[in-house]
Amino acid sequence: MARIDLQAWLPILVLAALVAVVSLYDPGFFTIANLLEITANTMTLFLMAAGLTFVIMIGSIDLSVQSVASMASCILAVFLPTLGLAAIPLALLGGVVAGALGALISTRLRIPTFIATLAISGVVLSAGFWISNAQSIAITAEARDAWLGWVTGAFLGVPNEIWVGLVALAGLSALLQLTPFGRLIRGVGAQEQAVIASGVRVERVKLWAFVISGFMAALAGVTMAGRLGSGSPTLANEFLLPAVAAVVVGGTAITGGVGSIWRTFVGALIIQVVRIGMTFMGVSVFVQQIIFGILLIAAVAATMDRSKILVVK
Amino acid sequence: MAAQGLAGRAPRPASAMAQERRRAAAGGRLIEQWRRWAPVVVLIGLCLVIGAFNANFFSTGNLVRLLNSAAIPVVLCMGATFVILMGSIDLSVEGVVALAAVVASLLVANDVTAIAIGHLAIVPALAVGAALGFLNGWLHIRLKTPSFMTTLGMGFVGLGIATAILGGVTVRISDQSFRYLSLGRPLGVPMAVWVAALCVVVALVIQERTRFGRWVYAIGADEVTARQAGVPVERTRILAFVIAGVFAALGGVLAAAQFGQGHALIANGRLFTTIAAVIVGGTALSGGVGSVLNSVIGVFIVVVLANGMVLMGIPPYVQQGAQGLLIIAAVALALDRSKLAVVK
Amino acid sequence: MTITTAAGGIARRSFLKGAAGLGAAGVLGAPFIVRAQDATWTLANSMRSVANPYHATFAKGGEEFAKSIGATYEVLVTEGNSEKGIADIKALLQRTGGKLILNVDPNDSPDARTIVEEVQAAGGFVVTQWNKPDDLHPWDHDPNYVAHMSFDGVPNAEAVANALFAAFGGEGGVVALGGILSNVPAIERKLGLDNAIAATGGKVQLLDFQPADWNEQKAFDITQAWITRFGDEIKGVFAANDGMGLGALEALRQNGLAGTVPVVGIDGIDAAVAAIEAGEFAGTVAWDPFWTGSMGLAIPYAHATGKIDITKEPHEHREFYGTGIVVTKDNVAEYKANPPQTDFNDLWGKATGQIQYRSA
Amino acid sequence: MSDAVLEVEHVSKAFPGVKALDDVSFRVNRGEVIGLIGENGAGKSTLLKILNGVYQPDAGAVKVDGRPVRLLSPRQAFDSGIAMVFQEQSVLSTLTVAENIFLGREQEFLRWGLIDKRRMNAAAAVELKKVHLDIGPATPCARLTFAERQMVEIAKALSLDSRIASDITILLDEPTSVLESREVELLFSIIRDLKARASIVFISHRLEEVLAICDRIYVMRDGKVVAEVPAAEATVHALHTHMVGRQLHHEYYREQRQSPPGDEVILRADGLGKAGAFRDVSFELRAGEVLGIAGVIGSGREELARVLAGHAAPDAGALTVHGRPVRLAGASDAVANGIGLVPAERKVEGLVAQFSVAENMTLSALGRFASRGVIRFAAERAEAARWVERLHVRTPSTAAMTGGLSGGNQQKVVLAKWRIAGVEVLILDHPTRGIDVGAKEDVYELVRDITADGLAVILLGDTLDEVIGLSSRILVMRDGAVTATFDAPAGGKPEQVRILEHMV
Repeated sequence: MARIDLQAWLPILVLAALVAVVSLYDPGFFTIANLLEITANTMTLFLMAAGLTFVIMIGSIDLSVQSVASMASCILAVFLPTLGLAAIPLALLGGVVAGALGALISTRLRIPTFIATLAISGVVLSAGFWISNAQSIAITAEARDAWLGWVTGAFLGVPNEIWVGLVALAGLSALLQLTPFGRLIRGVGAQEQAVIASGVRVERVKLWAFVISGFMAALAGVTMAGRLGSGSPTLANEFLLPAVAAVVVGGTAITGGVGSIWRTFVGALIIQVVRIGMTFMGVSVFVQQIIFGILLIAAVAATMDRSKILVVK
Repeated sequence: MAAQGLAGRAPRPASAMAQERRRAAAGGRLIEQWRRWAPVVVLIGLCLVIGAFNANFFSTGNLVRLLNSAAIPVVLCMGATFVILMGSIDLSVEGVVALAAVVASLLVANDVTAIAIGHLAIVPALAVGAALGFLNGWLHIRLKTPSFMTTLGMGFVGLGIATAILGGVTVRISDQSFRYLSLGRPLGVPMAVWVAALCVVVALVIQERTRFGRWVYAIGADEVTARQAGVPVERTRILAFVIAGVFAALGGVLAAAQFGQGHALIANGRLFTTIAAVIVGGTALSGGVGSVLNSVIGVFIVVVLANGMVLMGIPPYVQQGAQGLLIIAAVALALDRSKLAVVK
Repeated sequence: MTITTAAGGIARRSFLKGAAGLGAAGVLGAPFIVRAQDATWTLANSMRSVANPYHATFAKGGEEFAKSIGATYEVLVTEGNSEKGIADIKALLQRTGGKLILNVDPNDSPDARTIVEEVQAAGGFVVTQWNKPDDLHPWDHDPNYVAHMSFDGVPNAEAVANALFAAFGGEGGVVALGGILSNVPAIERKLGLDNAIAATGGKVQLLDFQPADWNEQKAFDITQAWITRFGDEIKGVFAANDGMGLGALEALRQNGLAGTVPVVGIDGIDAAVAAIEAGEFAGTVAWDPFWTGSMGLAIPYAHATGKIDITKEPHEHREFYGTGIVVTKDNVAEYKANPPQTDFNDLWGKATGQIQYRSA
Repeated sequence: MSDAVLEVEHVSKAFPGVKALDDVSFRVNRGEVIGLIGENGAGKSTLLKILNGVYQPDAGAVKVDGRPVRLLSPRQAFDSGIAMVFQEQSVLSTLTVAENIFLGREQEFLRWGLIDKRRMNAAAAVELKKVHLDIGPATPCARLTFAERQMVEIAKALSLDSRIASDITILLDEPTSVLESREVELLFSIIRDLKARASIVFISHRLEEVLAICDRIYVMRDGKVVAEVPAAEATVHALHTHMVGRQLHHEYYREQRQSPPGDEVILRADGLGKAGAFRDVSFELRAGEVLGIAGVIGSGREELARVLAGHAAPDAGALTVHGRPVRLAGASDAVANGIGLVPAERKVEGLVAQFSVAENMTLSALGRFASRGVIRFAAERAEAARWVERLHVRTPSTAAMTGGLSGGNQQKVVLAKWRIAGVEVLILDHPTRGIDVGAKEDVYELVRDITADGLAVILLGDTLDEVIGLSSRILVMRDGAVTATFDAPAGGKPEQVRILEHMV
């Protein structure tokens, strides 16, 4: 396969360096318990970013993932008492519908996805408020243990969230590496006209990319609701930009074509280690945002594959 | 086999192809004409609907209030338009506005620092905007990183510095002459509206009458042709981000004057409304098409909608959805789709 | 500049030690890092962000108490993201090996349950502020869940609403700005307003209610629209917090109504108190965040050092309301003259009764 | 001092595998209109790119007014007095006429940093008068017709007149290809009265127009200047013979392997038409047949190819595949009906540079290489290996990145893609463009293999010689209409000259 050059390993090196820096400062950071803890905390961000990876890999963007996650948490919380386990697929269906809507508006009305998904996020936010009647809805402890154990519990000493994340990582990576759909995602991102000219229905590929993005955003919302024990129309606030950052910092090009799910897994961990690391290192609260901004630009500059991009807009 | 001499033949008859092409071009111009006016039509339509629901939408008082609510977004959109015209995007607007507001409020008479240099404070605030803008452009060019990510990072840096300078305290401005920038009402129209109008004029002059302005359109239309004609593409790109930074900083100064205080969250939520306004106004995200005037129309569409929804008593949580649907409708009408081979 | 050098750069101790790397910040920003003499316990306050005055004073209260006992003190911010808030707390528990006394204002009420469970598991002590699920009680998680401090949004909102009605003679229409619809304080304060309006027996009507999501820019724009819609029917403006109240006030000022149409807010930030003095605000409710910031650490510290045994304290010492001081133009001078003092040892001095639960 | 305004002396330029220019010299004197003609691939476009500063010569020099000049960018060429009027317009539609004329040269009109639009428009009006274009200098170029935009570009060239010391040479590249005869007359009258101000190099396929306007004509072939003919003595026929040189031997085009067309009609077109491009095109395409389409730019053959490949919709006429009428709404419909396009721009529409050879080859038949949703990589590798071997694709492995291969090998990957997809009709749009001479013969060999396997081919040849050599039947198109049809059986190939008569 393609020769492994530094470019491919960079995200992992960056993550290792960051963990080393924080651990140097505070050895307590580098314990199995803590590393598991941090990984578990990262999973909701990873689930949302994993879905977003497909969309960014075809050179598009999905700004509705944050509202979709919040809406999914509301659907779950509202229908869990009545429908029980069926509330989960219902919440995921909500994400699928939102994703499909974003894709159809973009392909049919030929509107850039930035604007189409920005508009959809408004519509989905309204839906979230309507479903939850504008308040956060608690999920009773029994309901949580009965149907959300796969989120809240642990297995073999590892928090279930990590298992959910690993399953998603494996599943989506297989989808990307092993299936025709995955290959077409890479193709559309690298050279869309050539894929169209080869007789492929590109609209369908884009539709599925956004459906996966919606599905994963909803899964992130359900996981979040499981962790916090409630759903709310603003549960996933401040999740959109970190999710996009996780994808790009992992090395997936914002302009499409290059990327993978494991890169996003590492990217999400990098974002989390940077944010939590700064708390660990007692970096003053006032400086954290400055460092986060600088590291974001540096990480993008480092992981970008410039060979392909002629004009960087 | 003697070939009959061709030289003697009369030039070819008027070919049908060229005539058909001419007719098609004329038809194209009609649609092109209509598309340019689509945003205005949407705005007028919106006003009529709201006016029908609530007559005093058209009262002079309300028109002045609409102008007042639109003042700061218009200033922010002037800068954002130049960047989008070149096919790039500036996500750092919230960071720059916050930092400029904080810097301005710390330098006029306030309750935190002893400094009080009055209106002079505007200059360092704009300088801060220019500096962040320059960093946006310079890093984007030097590191060849997409403007989406570069400006996103710079936005966080701006917010961070604003929070760091204040250490959580909110600066209350006591210099009433500085606050005249927002409270003053020459000829019955709030000062902020005059400032915004001045910004539109300045932006128009920049767009129409300066080399930079024409080069922005050239780069947005076809960067390769522009470069071959000798247009300094890198310098123009960086200057566009600097100008966007200065306008955003002026927006920050106006916000500080409006609320009589400066703090890091003053620009919360302005980013997506600014970009949505520029796009709804008819400026294409891919660059080359649109103008600062389109963006002014875009701002009024967004502001009138928000104002109208309150006037019509639309339930609170439906408003977000209504704004989303309007954005789709306005952009679908205004976008010139013929030449977009691939919509990303 | 590759990422690794940037990360390496951070390791330089000097850069970290300074609370803020920036010279300017050093001058103005209070460095929130207080190094420990009493190394056993780490004290920490967690809140939404340090960029708003209410939370800044809350953080300051905690810092002053930590200084008074020479304990390590740190500040955590959620930036509005529940996940980040919880992750930071877990990280701190990990770092301090459970020796953590936490005073937390959860980003959203569901977060409180997860935080309490984490602290209890690590053996630390936690006091929650404002937001928590109704079925979560300190006495069910003895001794780690020390107490829940809140302010009864309903009666305080009712009181300040009445101050508003009094300011315009008790007759006419009012408009109301709400916080983020799904936040507990927002729901409580709306309920308080509704009760006050009901109590006037129809003399006062609610013209319109719109959420402005605690954001003064939204408050400004909505108030402008109201002035168009209702014009002089508006006799008063009720805002669920001072930030939005000030936004509304500026909108009134643009239309020459500042001072004639009274405004009320909640939180008691300096700007609101100043507006009351200027006669433009009819009232606010001062929560004294300095008190909650320090008491939320003092009580669990007292238990941790054995001065008290929290498990034996009555329920009204485990879930209690703080005193919201309704500040109006009558008592504003007196309030400013002697701002609420906080005696770190008088643990429950300002507690006013146990928290009651109403069906929301 | 010789009054040579522009001289090219012993210029050579080579690209990997092909010698584009071989010791080319020519002169343009003041006030002269020089014709430059030659078949596609004769080196004309490379020469223009050197004069326009896009390429630099490997040897020899370009002189303006006798002084050698180094041209490193189009802007430097322009400032030295060499102005290019492109085939595909470099006028920016978002700017006005005046702004296009003075793009990048606005300093002259600055007053306190602002552009004095009045003065700029006035200056532009002066130039527009020179080309008799009665259009306001402030008109946005989006509203101009092709001919009007061309006049703006010429006006832009003339604007150098009073602004630089050296004389101006205007290079017109295929200026009349999309003009109406009335517009051609207008262009010629303008060129005639420009003689006082500038010298002109007129590059065109339309030989009778070259004869009508030029003073002297250079003929290029295979990267060399083969003849310099004063227009007065020249005839179209004489020019044709210079252009054509010896007919390449039959072996080059594998003529002996040209199979007679089968009897089953695969693809039929009846009265196909598209506004502004072509109309009333009808033909039948049989298995094993190569239908060549001859025509120059503006003949409509490129647009026809795109319609047949489903990339564009026709306005009139019908297409039938195996007797069934079909409507091609997109490339996917065409491929479904067994029609594949080998595009002129391989890197844009042909293949995905980042994909491996195997991934590109199976792109159009991905369904067949997956079972239960998972790609059968072994089967894919095997199929790719088979075609790499069969088409002699020089690649380190089927896993190698396609972007790294040479032009010829990339073309073979595209052909393999369509063979694997099992198409019955292959549209070859300039299949040998940008391919070195050696690899061209491989492509010709492949065309023979394809037809031998029973596929039908529609060929838009790069050169007329190639069309004649490969095709079994030739449609000649000019200005959107089919002007003639020639049978071209092996051994009975038509003369190039007879086709040229209907083509230009």
